[in-house]
Amino acid sequence: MTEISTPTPPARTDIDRADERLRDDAGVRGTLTAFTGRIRSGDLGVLPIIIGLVIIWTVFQALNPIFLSSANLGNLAVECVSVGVIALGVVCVLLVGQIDLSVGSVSGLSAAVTAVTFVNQRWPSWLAVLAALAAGAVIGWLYSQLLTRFGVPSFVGTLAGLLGFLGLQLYLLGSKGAINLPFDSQLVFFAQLAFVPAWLSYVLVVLAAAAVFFTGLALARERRVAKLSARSTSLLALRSLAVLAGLGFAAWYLNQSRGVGWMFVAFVGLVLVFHYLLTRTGWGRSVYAVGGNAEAARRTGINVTRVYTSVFILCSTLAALGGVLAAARLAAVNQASGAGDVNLNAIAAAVIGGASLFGGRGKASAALLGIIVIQSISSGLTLLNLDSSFRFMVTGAVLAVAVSLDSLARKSRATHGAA
Amino acid sequence: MTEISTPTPPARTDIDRADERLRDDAGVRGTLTAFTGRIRSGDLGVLPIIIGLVIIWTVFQALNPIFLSSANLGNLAVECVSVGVIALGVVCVLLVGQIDLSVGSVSGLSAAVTAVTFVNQRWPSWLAVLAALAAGAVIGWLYSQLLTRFGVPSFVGTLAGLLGFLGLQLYLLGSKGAINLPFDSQLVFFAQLAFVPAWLSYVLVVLAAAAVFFTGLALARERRVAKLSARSTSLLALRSLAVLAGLGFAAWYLNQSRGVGWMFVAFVGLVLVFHYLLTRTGWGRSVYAVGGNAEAARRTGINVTRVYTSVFILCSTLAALGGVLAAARLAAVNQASGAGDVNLNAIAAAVIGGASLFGGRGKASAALLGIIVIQSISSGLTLLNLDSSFRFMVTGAVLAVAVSLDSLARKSRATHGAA
Amino acid sequence: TAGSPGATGDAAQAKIAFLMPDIASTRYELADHPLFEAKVKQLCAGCSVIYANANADAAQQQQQANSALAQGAKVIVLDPVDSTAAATIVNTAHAQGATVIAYDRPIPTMPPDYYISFDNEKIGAKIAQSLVDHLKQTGAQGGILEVNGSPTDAAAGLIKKGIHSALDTSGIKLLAEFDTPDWQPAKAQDWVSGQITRFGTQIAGVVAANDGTGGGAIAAFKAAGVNPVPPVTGNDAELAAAQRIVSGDQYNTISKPIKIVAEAAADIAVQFAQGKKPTGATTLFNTPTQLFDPTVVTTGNLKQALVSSNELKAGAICTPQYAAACARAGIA
Amino acid sequence: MSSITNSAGIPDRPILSLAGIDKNFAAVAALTDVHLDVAAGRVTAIVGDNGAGKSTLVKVLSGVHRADAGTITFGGEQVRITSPADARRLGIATVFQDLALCENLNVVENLFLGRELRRTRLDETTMETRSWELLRQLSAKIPSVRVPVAALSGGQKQTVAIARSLLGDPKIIILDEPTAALGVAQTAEVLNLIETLRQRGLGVIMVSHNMDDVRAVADHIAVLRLGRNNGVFDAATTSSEQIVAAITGATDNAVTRRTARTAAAASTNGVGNDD
Amino acid sequence: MSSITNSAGIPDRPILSLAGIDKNFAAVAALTDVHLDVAAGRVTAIVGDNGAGKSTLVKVLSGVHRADAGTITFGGEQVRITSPADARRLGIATVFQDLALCENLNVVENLFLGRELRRTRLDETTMETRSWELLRQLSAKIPSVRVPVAALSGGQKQTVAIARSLLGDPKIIILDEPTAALGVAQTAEVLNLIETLRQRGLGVIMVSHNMDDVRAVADHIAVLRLGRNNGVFDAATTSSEQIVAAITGATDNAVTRRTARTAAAASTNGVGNDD
Ligand SMILES: Nc1ncnc2c1ncn2[C@@H]1O[C@H](COP(=O)(O)OP(=O)(O)OP(=O)(O)O)[C@@H](O)[C@H]1O
Ligand SMILES: Nc1ncnc2c1ncn2[C@@H]1O[C@H](COP(=O)(O)OP(=O)(O)OP(=O)(O)O)[C@@H](O)[C@H]1O
Ligand SMILES: [Mg+2]
Ligand SMILES: [Mg+2]
Repeated sequence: MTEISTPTPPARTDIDRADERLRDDAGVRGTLTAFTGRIRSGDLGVLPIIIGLVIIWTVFQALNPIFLSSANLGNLAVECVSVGVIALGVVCVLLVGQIDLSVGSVSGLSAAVTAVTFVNQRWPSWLAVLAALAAGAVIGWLYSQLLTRFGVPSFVGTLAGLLGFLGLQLYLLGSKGAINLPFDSQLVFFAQLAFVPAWLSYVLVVLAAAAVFFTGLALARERRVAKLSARSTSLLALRSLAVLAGLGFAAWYLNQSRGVGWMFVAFVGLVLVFHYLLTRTGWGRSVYAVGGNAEAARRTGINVTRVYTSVFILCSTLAALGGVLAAARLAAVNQASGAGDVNLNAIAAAVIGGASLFGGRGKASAALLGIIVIQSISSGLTLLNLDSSFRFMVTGAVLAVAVSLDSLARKSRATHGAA
Repeated sequence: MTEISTPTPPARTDIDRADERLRDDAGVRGTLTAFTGRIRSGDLGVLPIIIGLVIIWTVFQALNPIFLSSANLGNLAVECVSVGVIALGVVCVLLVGQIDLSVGSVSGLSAAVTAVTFVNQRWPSWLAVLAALAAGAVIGWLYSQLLTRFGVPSFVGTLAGLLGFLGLQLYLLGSKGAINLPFDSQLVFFAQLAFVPAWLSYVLVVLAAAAVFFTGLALARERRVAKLSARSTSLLALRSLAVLAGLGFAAWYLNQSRGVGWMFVAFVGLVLVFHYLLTRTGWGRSVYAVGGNAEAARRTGINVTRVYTSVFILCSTLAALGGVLAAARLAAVNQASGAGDVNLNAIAAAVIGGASLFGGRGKASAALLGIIVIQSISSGLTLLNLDSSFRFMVTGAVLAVAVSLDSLARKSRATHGAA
Repeated sequence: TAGSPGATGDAAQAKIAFLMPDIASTRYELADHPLFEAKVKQLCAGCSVIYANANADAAQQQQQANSALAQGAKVIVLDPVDSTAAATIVNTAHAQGATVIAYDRPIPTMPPDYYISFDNEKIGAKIAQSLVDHLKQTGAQGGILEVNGSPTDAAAGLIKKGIHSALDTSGIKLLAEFDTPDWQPAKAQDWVSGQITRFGTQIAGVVAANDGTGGGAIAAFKAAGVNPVPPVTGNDAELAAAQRIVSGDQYNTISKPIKIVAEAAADIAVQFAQGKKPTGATTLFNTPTQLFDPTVVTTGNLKQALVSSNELKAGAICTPQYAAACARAGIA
Repeated sequence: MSSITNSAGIPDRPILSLAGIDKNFAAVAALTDVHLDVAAGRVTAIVGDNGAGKSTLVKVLSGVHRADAGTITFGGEQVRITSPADARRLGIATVFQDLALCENLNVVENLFLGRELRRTRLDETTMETRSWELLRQLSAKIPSVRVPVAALSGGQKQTVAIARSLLGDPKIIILDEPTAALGVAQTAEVLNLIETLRQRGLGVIMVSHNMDDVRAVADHIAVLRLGRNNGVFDAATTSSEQIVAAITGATDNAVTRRTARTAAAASTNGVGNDD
Repeated sequence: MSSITNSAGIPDRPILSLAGIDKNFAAVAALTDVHLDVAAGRVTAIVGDNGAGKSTLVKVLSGVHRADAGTITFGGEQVRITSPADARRLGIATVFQDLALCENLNVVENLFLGRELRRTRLDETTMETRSWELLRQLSAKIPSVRVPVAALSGGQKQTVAIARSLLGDPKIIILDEPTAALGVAQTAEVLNLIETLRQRGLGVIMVSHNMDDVRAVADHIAVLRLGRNNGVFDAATTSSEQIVAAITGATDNAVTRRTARTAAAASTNGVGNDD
């Protein structure tokens, strides 16, 4: 190990690379060295979960060659969305060290609100969706009040909500029990049949790669001016080429059947927006701060109450959005909307994706990765003719194995002292 | 406030009361002063949750005079037991800062094991129950391995178990689907029809009060010898008289109908055993230490792995026991055993009773208090003819209000700086 | 040409999806699926069956249907979790040139190609009517408790509707009713326990919407020390329920001729797969329909309805525990 | 640069003044009837035994705890400080004894927490540059500002906490044992810094157990004992022994006994412990 | 009582000896090829700048971190210390810089954590009595031992951590900045304590930034700089200036500059800062 950091390092000029105890990580070669170093010390980021995914995909493909077919992956992508959107909200709540057990009920309630206003009251669809989102926002506000004003732990407060809003959903749906959303409505079309045209998908891929390259370039230039270390242009080009190739291949493959669903594209867009909010704004910073150490955050003058409030409102609103999307995809709302394992899947997706239940750790992308893992297992098992009993057992086993991989990596990082 | 702690306090001799900044809390009067002081500073212990209970009980009694009838309270007590036992295990897991989402599945699986071995394989009932408990223990051991060896967060590990063991339960019940436990078996008799004879219940009450008095007395003597402050004998007598009166009245009232179920007595006994284990043994101490700061516990040389292992084994075994008791009470095992809200109710009972999801805080009695709150709400609503929708809404609302009370008190304590 | 859809070789290799709604009732996995698959294999050796169970989740059922279509299923036999939401599945399947057979529950808003069932509403009506008749016959005093299925289960709603249709006109008082969350027997037990303290001896009988909740109701009476237990109904003809009926703890259950219906469904499905267009006996909800009648089972007809029809084995019912009762009921 | 020049230029009227502060924790009376005056351009040291209530007083001032009784006057007006945000609005910046850093955030994030540059699109580059400037000024030996604070050594964390209090534009800086974990060089820099702050006319409150540091920079020394005032001393005219006596409540204390003993040992055995 | 009497009676062979210790955290090399010898009946001080790697070295010794390379010899045999339990078995007791107390447990519970008396039916009375004895010995000003440690002041917590290391029967005691948060009286008592431990023949490692404390009790002073050894000095024959120079890596450093400046200011303005 000592050969990497030599006692007399080469001359360095960057302010942030001046300490002589640091290994030299600049340039393409340095990046590679740093990367192997990180692997050795167990700091792998999303790598293990992606390896877990690859293993899940390989095994299922071996068991049933339809699994990796373009059509099935296309379905998989769209089926991720509604719970994925909910999981995104759950990530935010977990980040501040709280939990929301009621996302399932809230999604069901918001679906009911949409259906009742849109179908029964004949409101325009945008207004119906807005009403549902507003209901979600109000619910989130209520939770935040319970937490900040009365000090009710969010576990209990949202448990009460879980029951209460399920009741409200049943009440709204009333004696009918189920309401169909018309197939010819925009909402249902968007969720079931709207696919990105092939040419547009390639345009989007190129735009994404370009964006990666140019924002990286701008940042590197800014940092170089400030005499800070910066990624080299060749590295940036390499990275954006990788993005281009990866996304391009994915788009091409999915375009072999019906293409990429707009709903999935919208979901990825939402994840990016939240990534931005969480990493590049003062609000996001305060979210992490409150989750890491609420008392320390309070002492720096952060309005902790406001942070909790915003996060709970966001989470419930996203849950409502997820509920609306689920309803649109199903083209129906019933008493079971949002019931069953929506709750658990949404929270599990966030946790599997790497959000910590103890707050302060996790990323927006956790929702995306986590839900893809869960949906892949579910979709893969659907392709095998298994009895329910085996289906449950296999799901449990696959989940345990997939997450063990990820966790082993994290654990090795912990024993290397980088908690 | 200053009049309580005078600058020149009376002469003190006890080692632990020597600091002049301390208020004088000795004797009956001092205890009262200390008590009002604690109320003012918001440190109320179980008081708020008991006030919450009283309010719930009053309201339901006003709505339906059968609620507080001896027969209904007798039912209520017995209905608490199976989920209460599970909640006791959940308290332990929460104390070390972990969670077990699979207690419902494990209870269902253990019920299935009991039924299959007892009814189909014709094992003696004690052996069948033992097999079920053993299955629980093995499951707990598995979870602890996932956590300590692979570093899988217990949320995900037990989520995998939740699914896997549900599958195993379905598989075991197999072609039968549902299995009756014979009504004339000891197991079912114990859970359904075994009541403490009236005379014995009074004997037990007197024994309990005497035990409270004499252990208190022995401790006080020991402390006085060691020159530490001790409770006065009159205070101890007062306390044990209160126990005598309280328990005596409860026993008398329940004896107006069928009396106190043995199952409930056994549950309370189990809670006391766990109270002892958690507060008076080195193991219990290490449980709190690991929950409070696992790294600090590790640094003192505590075998953290072993603590996790023991706790997970205990929790799953108790879940198995709870499943057996639920099966015995229903006199049947089916695919729905352990499903539904068993999980959530068990965890919620622990949290409502005051166990913290972040570890290190909570008592064995949390399970008892929490499950009584939950069962009271459910039983009270049973007596009202409500639509499902309203039933859910009212449950949620009552839960929120009852816990708000408790939390408000805790919160006031926090603002007084005694976190 | 090889591989092109519609070739005759394709019909002989057809894939048929069999999508069941939940595991709350044991029958789908234990009876419907194996019976259906066996019959399909018998009729068309090269055909294969894609089986999935949606675990009471309409969205999951939709995913399963999509997956079946992605695997190239020509025919989907669908027992919808939610009759309303199943419209999407019919829609999607038709768009991809597949046929849909509604099984067990109808799909009124988007007619499928065929409907084959016994009717849940009728089940409710029949068990309730059987109890009412029994109470009138024995001259029992008091009212009835109604234990319904899950409030979030559409099938439970149909049964509930049927029960009310029989009870509301019977003149017997409905003391209280309860929607059992998730069909949980333990919840039913807790609720009935409460009603026993509330109404005491006024309870003349209990209509329970399935055997599990019925068993819960019986356990509640036993635990309350009520003897004899008032008549309690059930539904599904589970083994455990048959045993309780034999021992006199449960009053009735209902036997759905699953074998007949499953095999009929297999027959129709294979016909569709081979490009035929079978016609129904009647038309319901604009769908060609074939309906079968469920039979109420009590001690009186248990042997004939369950044992003789091979639905349950006498040996399975008559474990040593129930041997004496079996002898009394005349089952070997 | 000397302390006289600047302290002479600024009138000695208190900008912050506490009177009759009480604070109880359950059965413990942490502060009883405490008074304190802080003047602009002056360094007020608070000293006292462990558990004397120094940090509690600091927390009352910075809005972390609310006093049970007593008044706070700031700039001549009576104010209520009910939250850290209040204190921040008044221009009171605090370095807490337990540092109060978010261990999951990195150094830059902690430094600018709650006062990020360009809050809707964070200006990370400028923040990083300014962080390096600040840390260099304090002689901090931090290899990278992009590691979570959890990975820093005790002294590095303390430097971060001190650096944070300098951002913003405080009128009063409260330092609760700021040099406890610092190395010799860093301590020297912090003492220099305190003198610079005094010269700029800020009011500085410093809590410390180190008599050398206290006497090096303090103008006044307020002693707390068991939660009560035990005298305010003029740093220039009071000896360390007097202050230690006020802290411990006795002229015969552990410190004097130890000094006497080691002196006696040295006189019988020579000066160093030459083994 | 003097240091000479006892140190003369015990041979100066190291009971603990580290050689070639490396420890990396991700991109930072915290320790590189570090050597250290600890003798029984001797106090070895480890000094160094912030982030020099002192605490990392302590953690390697106490089994908290595993070294990436290097050997540890204890009592003449090479040993592997892979967990704190291993260290405890060897008789190494440590006071960590971050104290490592369980804040939710009270003082008695923390003191006896992992070594409770009568583990199946805890002997709370004896434990409480012994706790008071220990704390009194350290002059701790703790009003009640039955409050959670979270409610203690910084110095009170540190006293508890020190007291804990004395329970059990250690052969080597490692103190990582033990007096950082302590009051003057408590510091004096801890220094006395260290001398007593030395006299009893224990090996003591003390990490500290306070040159006075180090020179008061240490026999040898090992300097770490940027994760490497930077010399071992004999405490009796080395001046503070020499050590500070070794710590900072230069004879012209913040400390000397500050001293020069204040001296200059004092000579132009009189001795005290008389305002
Ligand atoms: N949150 C709290 N809850 C209960 N008691 C507390 C709390 N905070 C402080 N105390 C008590 O108040 C007293 C004063 O504590 P404080 O932290 O102010 O002492 P300090 O003077 O800063 O001591 P040190 O020099 O050790 O930092 C102590 O006895 C302590 O136990
Ligand atoms: N867990 C960790 N992860 C990553 N880096 C760490 C970790 N612990 C320490 N370091 C780094 O190792 C270096 C040495 O830290 P260490 O705590 O040993 O310093 P120290 O000499 O004790 O300093 P101080 O005097 O401030 O306590 C520091 O640069 C620190 O950032
Ligand atoms: Mg302090
Ligand atoms: Mg250190």
